[in-house]
Amino acid sequence: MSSTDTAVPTGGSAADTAAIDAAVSAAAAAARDLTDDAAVWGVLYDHGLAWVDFPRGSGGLGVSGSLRAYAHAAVEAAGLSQPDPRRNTIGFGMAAPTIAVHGTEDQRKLLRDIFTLSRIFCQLFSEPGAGSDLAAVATRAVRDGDDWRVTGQKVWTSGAQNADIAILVTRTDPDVPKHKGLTYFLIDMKQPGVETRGLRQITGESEFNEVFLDDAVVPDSRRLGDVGEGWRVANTTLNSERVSIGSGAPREGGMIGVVASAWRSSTKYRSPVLRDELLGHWVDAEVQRTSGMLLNQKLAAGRPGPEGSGAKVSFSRTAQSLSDLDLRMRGVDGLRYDSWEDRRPTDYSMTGRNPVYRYLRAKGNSIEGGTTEIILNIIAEKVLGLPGEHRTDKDVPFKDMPR
Amino acid sequence: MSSTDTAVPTGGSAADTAAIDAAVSAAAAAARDLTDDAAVWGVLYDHGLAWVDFPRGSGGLGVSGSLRAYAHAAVEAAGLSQPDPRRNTIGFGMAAPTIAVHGTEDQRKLLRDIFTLSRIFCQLFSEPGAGSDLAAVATRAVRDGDDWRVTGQKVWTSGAQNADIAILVTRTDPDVPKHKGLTYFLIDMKQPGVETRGLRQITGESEFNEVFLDDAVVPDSRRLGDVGEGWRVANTTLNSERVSIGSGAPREGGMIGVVASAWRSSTKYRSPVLRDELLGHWVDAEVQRTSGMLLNQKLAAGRPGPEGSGAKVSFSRTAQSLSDLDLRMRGVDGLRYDSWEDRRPTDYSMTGRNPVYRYLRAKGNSIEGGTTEIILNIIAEKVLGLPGEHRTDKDVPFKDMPR
Amino acid sequence: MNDIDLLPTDIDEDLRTNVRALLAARASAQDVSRVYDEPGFDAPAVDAGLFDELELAGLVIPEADGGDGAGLSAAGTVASEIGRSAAPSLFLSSAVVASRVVFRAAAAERRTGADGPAHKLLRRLATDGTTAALAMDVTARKWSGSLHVTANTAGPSAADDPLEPGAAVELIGIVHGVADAHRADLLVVPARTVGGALVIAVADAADARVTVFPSLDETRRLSEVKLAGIRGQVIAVGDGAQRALERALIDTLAVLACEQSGIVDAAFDSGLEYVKERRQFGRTIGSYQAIKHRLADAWIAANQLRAAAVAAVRTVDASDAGEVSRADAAIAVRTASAYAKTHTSHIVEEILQFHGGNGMTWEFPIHLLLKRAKLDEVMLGGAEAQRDELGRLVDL
Amino acid sequence: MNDIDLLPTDIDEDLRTNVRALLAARASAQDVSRVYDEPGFDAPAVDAGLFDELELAGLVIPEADGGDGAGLSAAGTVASEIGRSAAPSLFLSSAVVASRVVFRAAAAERRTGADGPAHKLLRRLATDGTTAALAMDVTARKWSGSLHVTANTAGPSAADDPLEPGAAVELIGIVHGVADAHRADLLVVPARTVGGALVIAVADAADARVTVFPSLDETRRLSEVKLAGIRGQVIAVGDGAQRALERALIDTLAVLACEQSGIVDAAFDSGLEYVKERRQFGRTIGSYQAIKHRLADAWIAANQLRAAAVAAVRTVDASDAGEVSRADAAIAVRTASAYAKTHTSHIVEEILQFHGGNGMTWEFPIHLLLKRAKLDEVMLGGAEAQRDELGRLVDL
Repeated sequence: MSSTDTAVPTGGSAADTAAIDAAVSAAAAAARDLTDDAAVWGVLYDHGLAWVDFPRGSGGLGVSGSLRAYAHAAVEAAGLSQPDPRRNTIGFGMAAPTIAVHGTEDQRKLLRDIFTLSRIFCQLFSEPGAGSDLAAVATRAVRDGDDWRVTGQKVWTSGAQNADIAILVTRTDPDVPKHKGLTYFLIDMKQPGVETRGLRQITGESEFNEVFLDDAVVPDSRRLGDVGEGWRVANTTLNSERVSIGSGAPREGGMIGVVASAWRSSTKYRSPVLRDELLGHWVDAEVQRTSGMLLNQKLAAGRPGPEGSGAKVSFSRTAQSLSDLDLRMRGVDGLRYDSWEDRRPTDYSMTGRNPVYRYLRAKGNSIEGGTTEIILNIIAEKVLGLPGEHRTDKDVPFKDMPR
Repeated sequence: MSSTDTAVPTGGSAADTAAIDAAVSAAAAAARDLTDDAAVWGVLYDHGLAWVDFPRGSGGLGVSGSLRAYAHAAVEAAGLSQPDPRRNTIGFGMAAPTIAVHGTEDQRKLLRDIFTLSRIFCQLFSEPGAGSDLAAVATRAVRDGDDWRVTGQKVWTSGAQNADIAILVTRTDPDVPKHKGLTYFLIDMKQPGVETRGLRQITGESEFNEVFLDDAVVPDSRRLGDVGEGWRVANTTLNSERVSIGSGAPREGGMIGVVASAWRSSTKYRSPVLRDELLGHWVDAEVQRTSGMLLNQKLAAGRPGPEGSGAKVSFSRTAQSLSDLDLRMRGVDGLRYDSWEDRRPTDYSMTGRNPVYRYLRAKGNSIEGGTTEIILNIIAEKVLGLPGEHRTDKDVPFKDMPR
Repeated sequence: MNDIDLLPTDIDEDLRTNVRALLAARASAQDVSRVYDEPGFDAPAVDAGLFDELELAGLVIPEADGGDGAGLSAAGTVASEIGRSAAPSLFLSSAVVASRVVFRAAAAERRTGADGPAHKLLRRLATDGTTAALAMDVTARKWSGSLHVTANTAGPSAADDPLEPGAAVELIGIVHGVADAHRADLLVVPARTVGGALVIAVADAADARVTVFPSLDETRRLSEVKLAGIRGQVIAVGDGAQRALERALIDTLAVLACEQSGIVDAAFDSGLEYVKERRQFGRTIGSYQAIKHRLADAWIAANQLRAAAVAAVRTVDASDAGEVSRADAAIAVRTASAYAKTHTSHIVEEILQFHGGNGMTWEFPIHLLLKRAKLDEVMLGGAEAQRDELGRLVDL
Repeated sequence: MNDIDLLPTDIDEDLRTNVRALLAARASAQDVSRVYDEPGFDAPAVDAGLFDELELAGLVIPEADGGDGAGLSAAGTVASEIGRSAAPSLFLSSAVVASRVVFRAAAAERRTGADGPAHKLLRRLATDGTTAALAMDVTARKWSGSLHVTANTAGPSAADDPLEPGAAVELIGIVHGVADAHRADLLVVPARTVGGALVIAVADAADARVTVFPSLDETRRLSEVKLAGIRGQVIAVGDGAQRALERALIDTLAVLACEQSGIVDAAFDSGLEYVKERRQFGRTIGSYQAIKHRLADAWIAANQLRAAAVAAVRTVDASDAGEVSRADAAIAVRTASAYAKTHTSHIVEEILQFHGGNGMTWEFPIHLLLKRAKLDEVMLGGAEAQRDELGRLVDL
């Protein structure tokens, strides 16, 4: 997506940073009298400072993605408000990069709404029968004049109850092999055919949703990419990696910090063996942090490596091991819970609540966002060049596949 | 192989034990004046007391294999000498059961030689290109009148330098798929076409051999089973399980005993963490022993289960973990070796010599006699009923397979 | 040790069949889930079946005291079935833990020839439907003697020590994390006198303030138990009390290992079934070799745990019958327990992972097994604690 | 900590290229195997190349003392290449371990403004081809002060304490398991005086009785070193000696982690190549998912170890430059070392297993890496020892 024409593997040319500096000056001038944050964000978008690597006119300046951190700092230095991406995670992280690549001119107007937080997005990808194997989605979309009618069930949708629009993968042709019959849409969540139900988790609460689509309507103008091109579009979504800003987590960030603090504050259940176990996890967490630092430095130097693909595997293992130790090392206090009541949390933290919650919630870390098994497969095949798994599902019409 | 016609799953009928008792009495009478052990063993064989479950005339009485222990004890009680199977391990454990099932009348005469230790056997199965995948053997046997001419290379042959006869798997037809072109022979090791070389291991010594066959001769009368039936015959060999006698190993038998004794005798490098590690292995070893006890009891009760198939996996893991700890826990003394000289040991023990030897030798435990990976596959497929691995090598002519 | 018979007896098999049928009918995943959703609900049909219909209250209590005299082996069979369904039952807390404490206390009485209060209590537990819970921190590795309950001689007596079995005492203190106290009739209370002597007393649970708090496994609810000077009766004193409790905790760990084995078997069976049906990328996930190997590993551990758990209960019974030493029994139990505490949660976690996102949902029963597995892991000390105790027994 | 630059510099890359080319030519598996077969053979071409041709003796020695002043980071680069081929070299023992002890001792001198014996020795090590070995048990976690060498003031002096740097002493004692003593020119000897003070002295190795014994890794041979009252010169005393040795051992662990990272990378590369070629059951064994997942895990660990090892040497250099604290450096080193000692042998063992029977043969080079990996694991204390030291640093 970068429009820089230099082959030098660096973070961006001097011309690029100059372009950013100029845009920031112009935006600061334009926003001088604005008091409403959203209005300021609109100005930033209009000056190409939303995602600087996006094309001009789509919230960007067409410079290298590695300059996002530079731009973010420049806008901040100019005293301008910036939106918190965590308030529209799917919008920023998944919808925007996909729309920027595959969207029509009309669809690209949504980018401004995403950036200014005026339209919140959620994701309708996974289904009960399509977990790791996303291409197995069975939710049907059928053409109906200028519209499509969508029927099916989606799962693991966070924020569905508060979302305005969803990115949606559907099956439009069951007579061709499964990767070929998919189509990608941007569907309005606030309509009668869309029902959202909490999906209760082993923690007792409903952090995610099931979404039932029953003859829900999406206009053909909200189709992203061609009919039958849904798999390719979805891969743009899944491959969108948010550019990390800053130099990574601090030492003892995350679960290790919680457990180390607990250990320091109580001597009740200490033993040399548990201490050694804790220190083993401390080492793992610190080595992961160091690896992330190296990766960031490589990225900043324009030399990204494949090493990042292992980070999630290590993260989930360490989070699971630590939360397990945390529960075990506290005696009865490690067993206390707050409530098993089915609730819809407005926000949550993997390191929050209590040891039981953290232990149970961490079990999902090796599943959500790509199971450990899938990631190890990807590393083995894409990075190490080992043969792919034997597959029989690539050439059979979807409707004829055993499910 | 049992000729008992009862369906009751017990250790054998009263008629069977009576048959054994009668045979022992007769053998004791016949052996009364014999002073030579081998002559006594011949008498035992002739009275069906070699392997009581073999057919009459082949060293057995056609009773249940679970009565081997009973027969062994009865012969011992009668004061008669019995051969040590460890002096002809391949003969007793692999050749004899295979010859008993597949041998011609003439070939079955070898059973007496095996039992009386007058012919020592070795095994020529594995090849450099056929490890876990035995059916991939490439050693060619070509018909030459009443003989066959054998050319190829075999590996991992223990005792080849002292053996008289080898059980041998060869390829006689490369134009058919690999499992179908194999033929099984009993080949004379003492001939010019057979050259035995020590195969040096990471311990420095040559515990095993490579055997080079260069136009070696084997008469067609020493073919075991039909031409092309070698895979089926070899499976009889591989499935031969020696009936275990007695109630299993004592507590702290094997590697755990060596390491626990070392721990008790020196306080130099103890720490709570290493102690916990050692105790973890102690628990594993004891649980394996208990499982073996249960398996023996089931076997004795005529109710064998599949649980034994996991024993070797656990054994090798524990042996490897313990020998590793043993090396680490002794400081410099754990690093001392005796000699890296290439030697041909006359006998050896996995628990012998020193920690370095045991550490290195134990690495082979998860490879020899079926790798851990192969055993886990077998458990998953044969015991748990999970699908087999995708294979492309079953229907292609051997000569056309990539190797 | 070599002579312990590990094969199931016909009586074991019958018992297993009966308990399994009962729990299949009354402790389905839906039944068990209700316990989490309704803090006041304890699935009473389960214990009505186990105690009233199958009459298992006296399973481990000698016939002379009105029980079945079936020994710990039979209790292990029941516990493994309870583990399979993570059933909410007082069986472990009352018919094993509390009953074995009283049994061991009664055995001390027997040695002195007395048919004292422990024997009488044992008969009540075996015959009249009375249930009991041990007022001890469920995660405590041992009764250290530094517990939180003080026993005073009741009434205005001057001398606190020595107390005799049968003596009336006043019990004062708080114990955190007592299992199943909220629905037991009696509390068996380890305590020390002001003078420092150790006693085991029994008290009416109704006299105590028992406050349930939400915890990891609601099928075995935990409480704070507050004893505000309530009346109790001493059933064991001094070294006898100490030894009775020590041995009863060994007994408990043995039965707990059987429960853990049942949890593993149920998780494994459901996991195996799931991977044979669930398809991804056109294949059942059970056809993927990485999954196959991990299931094979789980199968190996499940088999070994089953053998070790049976060996533990059988060896305790053999020790009670004078056939092997107490040390042999303790070694078998600590071994099985350390193994169970190392592998049970791990295997359930593996099976949960194979369920993918489904494993994280309330709907799939695997989470009920996970919670029970983790509670069992920390009960009476974790794997490390068991190995430490084992080390003392085998001179390592 | 966040500001340590972990990217390779051009100088690093050049150094790596040169060392790799040299070792490819002179430390093939056959070359290295000869060391096992010929107890008197130490593959001298390797060190001729590293010391005489590439002039690496003074790599970590300051320019002011005649060295390159390249810092520990450069030594890590060399060590990782040496690890890749399990090359028999004095580099670690002399150019890192001994040199860093003397460097740290010299730094203590510098603080007092003296250009004393440590500085002079440092210059010899950097410039005149002299090599040295540290007379310490290679498996010792730290210099506890309870070592086996006693230093007496030489000659008929009455007072043993205090000794000054430069003083002549008599060294008496035996040290078991000294690395590379048999081919070093000098011995750097930590010792205590009869009065109990700690000193570091240097002595001619030729004066000592050095007896090589066969051991796990013949590419870094171990000896008993017997000092029968030989003459030595003190280079550091008291707290300065203690601190110099402590810091030098931290330095060594950092470089050792780089060596371990090199071992892992070489094992991984050869394993990956093997599984792509070796076929069983009609497929390459690298197509089996269980193998794929285990290789992916090894790859993750190899990457992390590489990052941690570089962070360790770079953080020590940053600490020497006053940019971060000594505690930060020690934390980075203990972390990398604990990680290296946990994973290196394990990964090599995995790769050996993937080689099947071939991995057990003398012919395949994987055994050379296994032996070096295991030696490195126990050098200066195992993983547990590193974690214990780390715990003190991070208040756990």
